[in-house]
Amino acid sequence: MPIETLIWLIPVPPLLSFFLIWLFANRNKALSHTIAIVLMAISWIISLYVFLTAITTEHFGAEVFGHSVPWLPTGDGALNMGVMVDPLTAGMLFFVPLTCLLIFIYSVGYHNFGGRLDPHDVHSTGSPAHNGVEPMYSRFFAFLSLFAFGMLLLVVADNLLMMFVGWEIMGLCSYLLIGFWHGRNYDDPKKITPRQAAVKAFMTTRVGDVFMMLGIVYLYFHTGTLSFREILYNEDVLHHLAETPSYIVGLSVAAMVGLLLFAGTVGKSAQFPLHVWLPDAMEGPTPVSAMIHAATMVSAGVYAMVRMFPLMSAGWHHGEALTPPMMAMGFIGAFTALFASTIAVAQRDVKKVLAYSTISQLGYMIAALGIGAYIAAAFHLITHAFFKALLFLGSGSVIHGVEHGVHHTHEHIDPQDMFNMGALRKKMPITFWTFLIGGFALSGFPFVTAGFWSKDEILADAFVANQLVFWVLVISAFLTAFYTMRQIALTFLGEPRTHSAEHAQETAWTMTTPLVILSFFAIFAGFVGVPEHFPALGELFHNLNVNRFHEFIGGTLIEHPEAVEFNVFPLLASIVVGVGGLTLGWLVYGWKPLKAGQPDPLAKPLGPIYTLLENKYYFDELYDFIFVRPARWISEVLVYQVMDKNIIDGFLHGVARVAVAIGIFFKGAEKVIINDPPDRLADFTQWLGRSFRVIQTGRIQSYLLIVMLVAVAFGGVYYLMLSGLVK
Amino acid sequence: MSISQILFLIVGAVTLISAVLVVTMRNLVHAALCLIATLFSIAVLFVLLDAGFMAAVQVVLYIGAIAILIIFAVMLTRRVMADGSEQTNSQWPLGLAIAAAALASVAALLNAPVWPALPSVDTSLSISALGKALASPDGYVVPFQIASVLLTVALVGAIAVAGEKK
Amino acid sequence: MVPLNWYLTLAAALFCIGLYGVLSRRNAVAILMGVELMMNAVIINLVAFWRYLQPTNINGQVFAVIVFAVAAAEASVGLALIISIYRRRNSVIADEMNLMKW
Amino acid sequence: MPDFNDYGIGNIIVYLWKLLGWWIGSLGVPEPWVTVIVTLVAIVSLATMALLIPIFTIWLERKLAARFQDRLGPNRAGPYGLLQSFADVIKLLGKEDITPTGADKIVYNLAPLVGVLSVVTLWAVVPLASTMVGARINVGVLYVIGISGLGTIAIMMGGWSSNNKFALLGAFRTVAQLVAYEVPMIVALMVPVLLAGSMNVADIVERQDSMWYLWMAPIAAALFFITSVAEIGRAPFDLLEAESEIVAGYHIEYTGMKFGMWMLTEFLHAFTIAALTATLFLGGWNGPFAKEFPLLGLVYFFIKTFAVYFVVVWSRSTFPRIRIDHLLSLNWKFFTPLALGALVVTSLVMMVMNEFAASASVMARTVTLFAANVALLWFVFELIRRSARQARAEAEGGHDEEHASHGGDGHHDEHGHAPASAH
Repeated sequence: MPIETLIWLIPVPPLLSFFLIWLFANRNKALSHTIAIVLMAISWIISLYVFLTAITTEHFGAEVFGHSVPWLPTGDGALNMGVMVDPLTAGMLFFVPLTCLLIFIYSVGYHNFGGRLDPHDVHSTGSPAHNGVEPMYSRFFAFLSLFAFGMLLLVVADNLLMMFVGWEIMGLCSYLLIGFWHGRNYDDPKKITPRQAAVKAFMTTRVGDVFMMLGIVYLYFHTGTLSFREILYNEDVLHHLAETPSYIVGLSVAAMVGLLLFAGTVGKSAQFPLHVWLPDAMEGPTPVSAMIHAATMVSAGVYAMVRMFPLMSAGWHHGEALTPPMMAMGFIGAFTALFASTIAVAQRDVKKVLAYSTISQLGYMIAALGIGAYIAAAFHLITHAFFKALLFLGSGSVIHGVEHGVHHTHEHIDPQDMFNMGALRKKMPITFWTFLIGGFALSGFPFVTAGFWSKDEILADAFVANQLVFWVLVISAFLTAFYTMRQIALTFLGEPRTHSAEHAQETAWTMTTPLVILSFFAIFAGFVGVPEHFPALGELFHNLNVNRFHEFIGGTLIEHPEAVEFNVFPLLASIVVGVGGLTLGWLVYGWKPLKAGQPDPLAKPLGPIYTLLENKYYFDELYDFIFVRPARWISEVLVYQVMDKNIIDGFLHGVARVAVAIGIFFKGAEKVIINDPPDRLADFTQWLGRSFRVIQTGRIQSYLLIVMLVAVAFGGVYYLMLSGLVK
Repeated sequence: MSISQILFLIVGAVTLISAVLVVTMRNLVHAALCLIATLFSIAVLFVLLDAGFMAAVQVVLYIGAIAILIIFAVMLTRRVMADGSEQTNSQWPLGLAIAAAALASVAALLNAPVWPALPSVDTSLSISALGKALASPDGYVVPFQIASVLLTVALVGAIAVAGEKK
Repeated sequence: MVPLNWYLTLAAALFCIGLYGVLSRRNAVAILMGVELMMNAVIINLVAFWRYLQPTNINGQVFAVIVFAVAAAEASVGLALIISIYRRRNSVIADEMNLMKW
Repeated sequence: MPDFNDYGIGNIIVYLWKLLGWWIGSLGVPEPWVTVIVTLVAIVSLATMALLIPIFTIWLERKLAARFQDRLGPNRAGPYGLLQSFADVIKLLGKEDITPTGADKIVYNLAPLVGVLSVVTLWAVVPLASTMVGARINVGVLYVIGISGLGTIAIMMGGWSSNNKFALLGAFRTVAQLVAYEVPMIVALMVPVLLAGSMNVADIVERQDSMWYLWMAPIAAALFFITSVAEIGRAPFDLLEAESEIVAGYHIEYTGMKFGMWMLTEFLHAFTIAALTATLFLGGWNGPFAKEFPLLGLVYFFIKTFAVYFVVVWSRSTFPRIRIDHLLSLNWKFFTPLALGALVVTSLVMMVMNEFAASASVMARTVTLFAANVALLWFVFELIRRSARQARAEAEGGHDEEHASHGGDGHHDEHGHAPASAH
């Protein structure tokens, strides 16, 4: 089969699986997950084959695999539907289906497949299972499959429109999956429920999507095409876009489009100020969190930016002043990285820490793109996908283990609160070690973890490009290492702080196997991107022909980016903050393990700042204050009471009174002028109907007779006209 | 007068006579049997027109299926309408007049000496041509499929309408 | 050689006979027989036109085949309706099926 | 005058025909009329041959049936009772020719004629030898199906016009059975048409010169044979004249030679379907040297036909009569899907072979098609076995005590085949 056909086939199996499960397998749990996993595996195998073909193709990048067919006719041309695999896509194809597949397998264990169905659960649809298998098991796999389809479609798309379609499918799926337990309610009314979280995620990302849509339309308006090849790899088009001024003074079209598209990414990848949805999205089941935060949705935002990088940087060359979209990306990204990592320091929920860490790491990637570090951003995207998927799945495993303890002891505690855990390393060794690997990768533990290499590369690039960004990123890297160690220490080390933690249990093999596989990649995925000029190791890996990542991904761009000069300072900074953050974290939390009921040791020294961080800088409240309440106030007071009741209603009442007066006047006239003639007409019609109703006999043959009579008469007249006898 | 003309006249006469019997016979079973005769002689006409396939289909479909259905229906509903009762409705003279007028006008139109001669071509391949036309995407595969769907729908509909209500 | 208008005249005659049957028979099954005659007249026309005007172009026969399908569908549904009416009203006389009137 | 040496001994019949044409022409008859007369002579002689066959087959069948039942059979009239049929004919001629009161006279008398006609005309397309074909109609197979439909009408006419409730019941049963069994028969017939690429029966025979279609399409052959037996209303499908239920079915009122015509129809039809099976699936006149000496082809053809006829008689005297609901569900739930499956499988295999192995030998094609047929059959039987097991499980779950006393499942089938008169 030609490779183009195979690329078309990549997104198909998950879609097929969605429909198969939806239509046929809804009642059979084993069949559902078999369909989903087998079809996902097919997709993965095809992707792997495409990836291997791509990396063994000479000069891949200048030549890409692609194929497209016309889709929507638009006047002169047509919008095409097509697929394309270039080095960047190939990189995505390496990790997206793999992580998806692992998450699918993980979900089998997560939803307690094989457990009995609690009869109580059958009637309370939409809540998490009390104990035993999830009642909406099949639905979950159907949604996950659709989600994977959206992502794969987005990855292989060769134009913005198709990418946007995949983007929106994922938006829908995130809504469906975050609100998967739509029936769940909490005792604490302030705690956000899955329903609300789903709506919040959907609405927040919608803000960004609208801007993105505007950007796409604007781009189409100026170029007449949405194909990546025709826009992004065409110097003339890029040059034209960079030179043409847009409606806003000082911005070129390229900058305008770039900013609009970036707004979409801000929503999807949860960048400041649209980050608020992501932590709440943790209300969904943990595999969904892993799906959203590692493999698919947030990666999609960054992927879109990486993909559109040539447009973002149109008119920019190394060492020159940054373009407005890049500037926006650099600062928003760096700020988000720092901002989110500070919040993560003070969170108690094991998943929320990871959520903020995700926001922070995405900020890293965005910042890297902003300063032009294209390859570093792509590299971090891939390594982050692996270790963040690992961490999420690990946290899911932890929660699952603790939940087991909760069921065992009948305690009423939150199984996600890290302060209720402790000493799980003994109970859940596989989870512990894999989580440790993931955590170290996230913190950038020097040399042996994937996270170190990608983070180091971003820092090295930032050091050259922009000192301010560099320092912000260094600080956030430090904080990252700190809160990661805090999390590990609180969760796995020390003594159990509750009975539930004491009775936690290692999870099923379906859950631990993906963890082990992912931790392999969390370590080794980094070696493909070791800089060539790195002392000792660079040489070593070069000789092993492993670190071809730069060369490969660099092939995506027309102008191959140069690797930055090796500089000891950022390397040292990266090692110091990584190891330093971990050490500090261990000193604070690991050295003297917390006892049950003891508050966070940071709370005292930081004082009000800790409260501020714990409440996420009051961003939800702020948005509530700035947007939600004014909107309510405007609609209640201004629009309803002032506008509606007084002005509009008053006006309408006035009109109505005038109309009534006129009406009374006309009523008299109407009787004579308007009423009587139609009455006569109606009488006439009635008479006519009564006279003619005799021909409606209800007998089919008499109708047919009339039809034939008329037909013969018409035929006769026509014949006479034709023969000229009648003019 | 050539053999084919004589054959045509014989077959045509049988066709028309039996057709007239179809619409005039009091006994409906006899009318139905006359209908079979008409249909059969029309099949012979198709043979004369070198359309062997149409002739075979005429026999299989009309005689083998539709005529038997009609005989069945006649036998099932025979009780209520004895042969002795009136077989024509009150408007039959008008119907006859219209049919005659239509025939007269069409015959008058047809009586012009402009008709093309019978082209002498080999029509033996017409079945495979027909098959290809019915099954190829450039041909009539869509109408053909729609016709099949129509038949299926008619089948289901007939069963639904005539089936006994439980 | 048989001229084309012989066939056409025959078909017209058959059609008109069928038409007379449809217009004047009381029994619904007899009406249906008249309809069959009319259908057959149409098919004769199609085949005759195919043979005389476009013998190399199979479209005439294709059309005739589709008319066959329609005829089969018509006959089955028509007879089913007659049987159904017979069951409900114990009548097959077309004149008595006159509920749909003023 | 045609030269005998151009034709040779193998083609003697063709020679005689040519000679006849020459002779009539020499009398001064114009050319087109010569064709007409010669054709008429051929038609009459073919029909006569067909009509004479039952005289022998009736004797044969009685003899065979007797042997199956451990009797001697006719043995008085002539050597081995060979003249028995003639005696029967004479008896029938001597009987009173009754037309019952209240019968529809025209239809009543026309019906046996139409019946005989519907069978005799089938012989028009059966190729007796390579040079002896009544009519090379390019829609021969459809012709066969259409003419069989006429037989249904003849039975309807006879049954209805007799003004006898048993006759009418027989006629109704006939229509239900014949119309139903026509469906799988037509579909099964499409398989040899597909293999030969022609609907012309003579062509189908010629394409079988290297391999019989029996081996290429065993399912279709079996289905065609079985449904044909049902079409002629022979045991085990003889519901239309089941003596124990409706006395004799549609021909209950017929006497004398009109009854003889119904008998003739039945026996000739049986022989005709044997001939058609032999033609379509057993290679017809094909055999060693049949091409060079067409007369030899005639011999082969009749050998094969009689072989099939033997199977017809065999099954008649072996199988018990099937119940009407079983008969119909067997048709609609087993034969029709199986025939469709065979058609689909055959066309798929043909497509694939033509696409990927266009140069495959006839042997290879045969082996592939045979294997595909066997696979289909296995699949269908597996399905049936499963549903049967399920049904049995349900039945046993329903009243296991009662069933256990019967001691096994074998009884169950026998009860299923009990005569319908029990109800």
